[in-house]
Amino acid sequence: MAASEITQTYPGPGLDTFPKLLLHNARMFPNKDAMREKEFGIWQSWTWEQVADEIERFSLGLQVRGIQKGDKVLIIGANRPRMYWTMVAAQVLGAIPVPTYKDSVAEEMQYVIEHSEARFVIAEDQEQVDKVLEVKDRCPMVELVIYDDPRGMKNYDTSVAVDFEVVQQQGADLQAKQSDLFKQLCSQGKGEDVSIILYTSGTTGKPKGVVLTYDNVLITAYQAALVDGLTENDEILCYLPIAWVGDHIFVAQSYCMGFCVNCPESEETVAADMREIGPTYYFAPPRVFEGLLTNVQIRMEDAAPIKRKMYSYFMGVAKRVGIDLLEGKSIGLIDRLMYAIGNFVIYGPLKDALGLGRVRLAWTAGEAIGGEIFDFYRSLGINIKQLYGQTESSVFITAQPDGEVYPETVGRPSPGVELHIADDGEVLYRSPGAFHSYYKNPQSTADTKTAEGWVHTGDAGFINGQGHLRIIDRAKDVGKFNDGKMFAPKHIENKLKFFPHIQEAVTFGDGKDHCMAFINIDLGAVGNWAERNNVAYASYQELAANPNVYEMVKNSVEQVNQSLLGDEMLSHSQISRFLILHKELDADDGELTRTKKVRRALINDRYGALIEALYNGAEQCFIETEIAFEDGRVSTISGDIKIVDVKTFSTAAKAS
Amino acid sequence: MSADFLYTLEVILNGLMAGVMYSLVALGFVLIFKASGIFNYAQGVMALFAAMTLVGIQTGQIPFAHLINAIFGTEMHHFGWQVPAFLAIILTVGVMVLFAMIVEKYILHHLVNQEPIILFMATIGLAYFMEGFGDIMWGSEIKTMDVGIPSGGSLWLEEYTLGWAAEGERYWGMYIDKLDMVATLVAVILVVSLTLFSQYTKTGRALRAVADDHQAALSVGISLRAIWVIVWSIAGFVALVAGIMWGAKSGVQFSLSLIALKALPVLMLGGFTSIPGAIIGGLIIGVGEKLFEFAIGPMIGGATENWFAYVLALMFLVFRPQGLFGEKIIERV
Amino acid sequence: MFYRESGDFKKTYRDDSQTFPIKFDRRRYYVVMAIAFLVLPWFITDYIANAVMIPFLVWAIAALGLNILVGYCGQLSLGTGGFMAVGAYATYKLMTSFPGMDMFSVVLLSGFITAFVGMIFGLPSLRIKGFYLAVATLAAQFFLVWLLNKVPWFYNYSASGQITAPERSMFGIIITGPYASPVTGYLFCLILAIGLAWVARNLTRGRLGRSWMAIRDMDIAAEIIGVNPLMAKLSAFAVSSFFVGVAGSLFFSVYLGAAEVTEAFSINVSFAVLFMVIIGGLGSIFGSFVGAAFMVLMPVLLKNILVGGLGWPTDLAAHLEFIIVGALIVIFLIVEPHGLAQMARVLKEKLRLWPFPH
Amino acid sequence: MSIQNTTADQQGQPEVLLDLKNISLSFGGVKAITDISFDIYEGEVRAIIGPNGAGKSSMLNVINGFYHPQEGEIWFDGKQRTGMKPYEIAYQGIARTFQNIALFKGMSVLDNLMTGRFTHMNKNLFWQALWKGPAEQEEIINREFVEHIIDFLEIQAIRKTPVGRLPYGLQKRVELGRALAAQPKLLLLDEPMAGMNVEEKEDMCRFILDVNDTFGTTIALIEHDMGVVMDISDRVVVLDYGRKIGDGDPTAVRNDQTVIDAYLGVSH
Repeated sequence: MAASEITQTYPGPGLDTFPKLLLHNARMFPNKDAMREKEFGIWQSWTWEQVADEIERFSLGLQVRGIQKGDKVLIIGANRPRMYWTMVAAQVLGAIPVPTYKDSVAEEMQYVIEHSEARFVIAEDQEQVDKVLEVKDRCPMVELVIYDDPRGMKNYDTSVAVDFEVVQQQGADLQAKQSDLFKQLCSQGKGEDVSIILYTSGTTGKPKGVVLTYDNVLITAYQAALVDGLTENDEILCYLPIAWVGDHIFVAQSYCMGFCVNCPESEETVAADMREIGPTYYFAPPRVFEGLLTNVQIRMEDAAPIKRKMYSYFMGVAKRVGIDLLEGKSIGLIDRLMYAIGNFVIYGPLKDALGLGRVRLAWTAGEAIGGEIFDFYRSLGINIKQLYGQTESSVFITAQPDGEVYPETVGRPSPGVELHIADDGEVLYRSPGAFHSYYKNPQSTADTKTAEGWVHTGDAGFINGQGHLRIIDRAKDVGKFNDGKMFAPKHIENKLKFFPHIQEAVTFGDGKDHCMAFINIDLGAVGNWAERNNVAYASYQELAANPNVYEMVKNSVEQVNQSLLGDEMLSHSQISRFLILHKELDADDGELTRTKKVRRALINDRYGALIEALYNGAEQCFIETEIAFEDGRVSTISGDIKIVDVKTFSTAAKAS
Repeated sequence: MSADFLYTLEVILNGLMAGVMYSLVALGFVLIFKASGIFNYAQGVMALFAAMTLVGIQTGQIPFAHLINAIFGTEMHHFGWQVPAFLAIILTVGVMVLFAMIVEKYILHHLVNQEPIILFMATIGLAYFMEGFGDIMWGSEIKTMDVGIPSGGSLWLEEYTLGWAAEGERYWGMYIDKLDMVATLVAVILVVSLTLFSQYTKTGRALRAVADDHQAALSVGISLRAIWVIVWSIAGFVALVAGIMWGAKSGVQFSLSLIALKALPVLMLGGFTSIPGAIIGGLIIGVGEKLFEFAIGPMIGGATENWFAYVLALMFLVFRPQGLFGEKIIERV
Repeated sequence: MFYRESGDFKKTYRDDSQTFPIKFDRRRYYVVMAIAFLVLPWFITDYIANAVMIPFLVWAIAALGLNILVGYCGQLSLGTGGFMAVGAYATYKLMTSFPGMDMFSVVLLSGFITAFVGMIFGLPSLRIKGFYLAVATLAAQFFLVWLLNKVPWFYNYSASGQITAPERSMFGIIITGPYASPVTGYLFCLILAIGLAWVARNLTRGRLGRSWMAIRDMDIAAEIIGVNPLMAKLSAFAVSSFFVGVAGSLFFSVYLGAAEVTEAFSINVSFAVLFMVIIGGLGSIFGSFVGAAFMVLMPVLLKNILVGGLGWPTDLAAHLEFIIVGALIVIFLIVEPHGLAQMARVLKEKLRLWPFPH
Repeated sequence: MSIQNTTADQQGQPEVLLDLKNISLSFGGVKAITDISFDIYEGEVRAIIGPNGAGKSSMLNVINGFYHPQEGEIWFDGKQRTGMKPYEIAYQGIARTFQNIALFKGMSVLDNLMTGRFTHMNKNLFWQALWKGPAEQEEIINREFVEHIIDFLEIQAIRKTPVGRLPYGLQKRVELGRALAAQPKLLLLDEPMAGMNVEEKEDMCRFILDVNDTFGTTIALIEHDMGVVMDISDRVVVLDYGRKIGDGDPTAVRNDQTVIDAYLGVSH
């Protein structure tokens, strides 16, 4: 498919780097809030002018500390203003920021430091500094750690770790001497310079450092912002990891358009902070929307009967007319009236309570979202749309335009993006956002990016009749049953995960006769159910083994089977047997990635016995697994796991 | 002996008698406060209600006659019989026990573990309720109490003391009301029997246990609910006695309920939890206010009895915050 | 259901600690103010103004005052009637001694005089606590009423022992006396009530209010944190008495017009105000208003129903009123011991969470 | 903003912040404390230990002026002190927590901490009634200070919760916060870890050490958990039956035979 035309590349002539945009915004919107953070009980705010000043002093401070053009600066911490400022401060000096996940363990961090050859580390607090110092002996290139929060840092060697403010003070001293220096430095970079290196968590193998240029990031971000009509008056809450490309793109859009980025007080308070800020522009992976919906359903189950009836009645109204209303289609007067009443008594308060009350535009991406979940939010009047992207593409490959939103597709190509479907179904693209290279990994770069600039996505998909891209699964995950029919595990898993009591599911079928499944129950939802039904349980394991829970899950699986019947290509993927795992799949045990994607290979390996039992018809199977605690201790849990057969449906039965 | 001295003596004696009457009311407060920590403002109204009920039963009044007449347009007032005083008293005691049970069941039971001020307010509400209820049940007109207690001055005493004065002084003998003497006697009997009851009966010991420590009492299986009913019944009985005495003295009418206000300074002096305190506090207040009115009252316009007791108690408390019989409180942190 | 809080975030401590931090509450407050000042004066009849609105406002001020003492500082007082009497008589003496003084100054001065008297009667609170103190404040009630009744100077030696408010005005508008318009009286009381509620809010949200509440909740800890119990308690007595004195002043001059101390300021007044505070909610400014409204409206309603509606004899209706008031108080305490304000708080929380139950 | 107090000179002779000389205290003939002397250096963590009824709490009550000893001298910050009321002592810079939590139950966490700022606020009734202007200004400045304490103790999420609703461990933390809000020179902690589980104890230990470390606050504490005492205190004084039977650094005290007999022996 050919790319649509790009009319304006940058927000203004020559505004092709973050530092230039920073100065531009400080001039354009000196008194508009650029950044807020909930701290000390209120939303501490910085205008664009203040942000520019903060960055100026810090970047000059870094200069004093001897940072060179091309140096890497590792950034590790939560979504805090100083973490974001550090990125731009480094860029001003021609250094390259390398944000990384704050919950990564010391070894993971060591790998990134070594691989990126970071000379400087900006760490949020004592915990992160300690991690860095732990691996410092093995990473001699690290010269200095700068920390944001001085708490507990009193007795640290100041030649190794210094306070952010100390560096800023040094910068201020330099600023006093050379007042023009910062402006000069800001104007030095060019669009094609390297802007950032983002390490992808990677479902397999070691993380890869994706090198993105200013042009990659800024052109993509700006084009998407134009398409969606973002302005300087939008608000966004940045609560996803700073090392994740999505977060970076939204910050880039903030630089392009001048809107405000809000940082939550802590991970625990995101929901409350979200409600206070009421963002107008929002991103969340399907998992978050799913969790939110589950939460809504659980809480509504505890409501008084009248309220519950009201809720289900008006949700019915919304389901019927909400989406049409959102898309501006004409509907009957009575329905319109009922929806308005519903909006006052249910949808409005509900959206407000979730912090979605002001959302004009919400994106979801990363995985397929359940149609029911998607429709739920859209029927409430929240304009949630899907996009398709990856780190290598600076996010936007395709996106759904207003009025063309379907749960199963990911939309049309974004401005400047060309799409190509390979013979084996893999999706390839060529775009301004397509990454520069994998850092120090020409082999992978060459494998992924062709000489002509086409990038392999690794996803299998096709372009449907409306010109929308539809992703089926990971290209390498899509397998075949023994009879040669297609097996798309993720598709089935997503259907399973729509049920509030199912947290995670892993399905098997490639090279087999039938489809089988592992289930993780949702401890919140099922625990709530147990409480209401006086079912006592001491652990996840015990609850998971409860026969009633099995019965509940079985029902859900059968419903999924029934729905699979509807899809010609997938009707043979019905699940014939399943088991409920004795533990939750956990990133700490390596079973999920940090972004909570299932690591299939590892699971195949670790739970081989269980998979075998699924296929050999056993009633139950013994398993023993190691689990790691946050503090590094390791223990094992073991037990017999019951395996249950499920009814499958045949097309013939459907016909009758 | 000079007449002034004799007058003073008479005032003191009268004060002591009045003090006994105060003590009678204060006793009801103390009983309930000790057992349940409730400051029962309704104690005065309880006395009024008991007295009204007694008179009503005795004279064969039809309860709620006024209300029934208003609704059904009838004209009825009396059954037309008289009940002997003794029987009427027993019936009234029955009514007060029933009252105690109702209060426990419908009020106290629902207010367990509330703050003292809430319980206090509830008893004020109760007082309002009973005041209206008593009026509707028995009518609000002033009634005379006649249960056969002698009244009027004791002629014998007057004659006996006539000769005490020194020659030439104008003195007609000491005036003491027989009713007051009876009241004193009854009060003494009441206190002695209450003491015996609490010392030597099982129920009495349970009462004391509850007063000392609710939790501990509960844990050895004493039923708080039963205890409360008993305590309120006893307080009802004490209210009846006080009602009879005050009623016989000044008629059964609304102002009877205000004797509660008279008993409060007594409580401040004697302490909310001490039975001897209630007695001695009553005597001090009785004597004090009569003496003050006798000696200073005429100079400042009289009617000092309304407030003197309070000011006396207040002064006293400022110097001894724990009251007469309270122990010195050592505050622990 | 009505709350939409997204986007209503606070960037300064000033915004965060404002009286109505939620936009919806703020707007509702403005609407109530607008109705009270701009709409009601045009629509209420003299009867409503005299029988409902003025007593409501006057009692609300008294309840505010008592709430400061009982609800915020934890010092139980039964002397409200006596302090109101002081306010009333101070007003009378000021009005008759200084005919040129405007009503506003008269009322405020009366408040200050009462505050002084209140402080004297607050002195025992240092040594006496709890119900002992409550009973001790009765001393104020009885002594003050007796004093004002016995010393003829207080009522200018009038033969009846009554005090009668002469005609006084402000900015040329007659506020007291037989020719005063009830609506003017209403507005005068309204301004004072709103102003004093604002002052009460200011005092209770700051350092002083916290020292009161600290004394209330845990006096030993309060002292160890630096609160001087004498200052805290006396200031509470003073401020409380100021409010009560203003109420007494308005009660006499604007509402009754004439008063006799043993009638108008008896112990029942003390109890009535205490009821307002308890039913409205201890430690709540809003509660003081609701409690006053409840205690003013209920008898009016009962009388209208029983005497006006059912045609019962007035004495029977009066008895029934006692029963109903008594029963309602007990029921209230059982259902919600923390008063109507707490009910409103719970309702508000529910509405904010709507449609969720928790 | 600086919450820092002056700290002891690390190298030189430690400065004595509080000096108790021959203190005796009795209640109506019952001797609670007999002739006890000890001192507290500026910037140290000083533990007072001893079996139940040894007079530890009485000692703390003497220090913050709740009890007045019949005999002996108290020197604080270089000045002898006589017959002060507890609230006057608060103004001198002594704050404390209680064995049984003594929070203001009807107030929120924030208000409890703000009450801790009482001695640092001084706007009079008039300005407060007016609110706008000086009173509000003062309120905001102190709120800012308190918010730093909230941040320090990691109790942001419960800022506006009434303290009565909080679990025990958090209440203890809030109480510590209230004492810290007073910016004391000397902080007295009466069994700060009583009734806590292991995790809560660890948290509390960390906070105590952080307070001492970050703000340089001198701390005197009573604690039963010997492990905790040995871990966090610089010097220990041991009381038994109202008398001092040991004084010195933790290891010395631990190995002192009198102490072992009197205390460690008794409590296994």
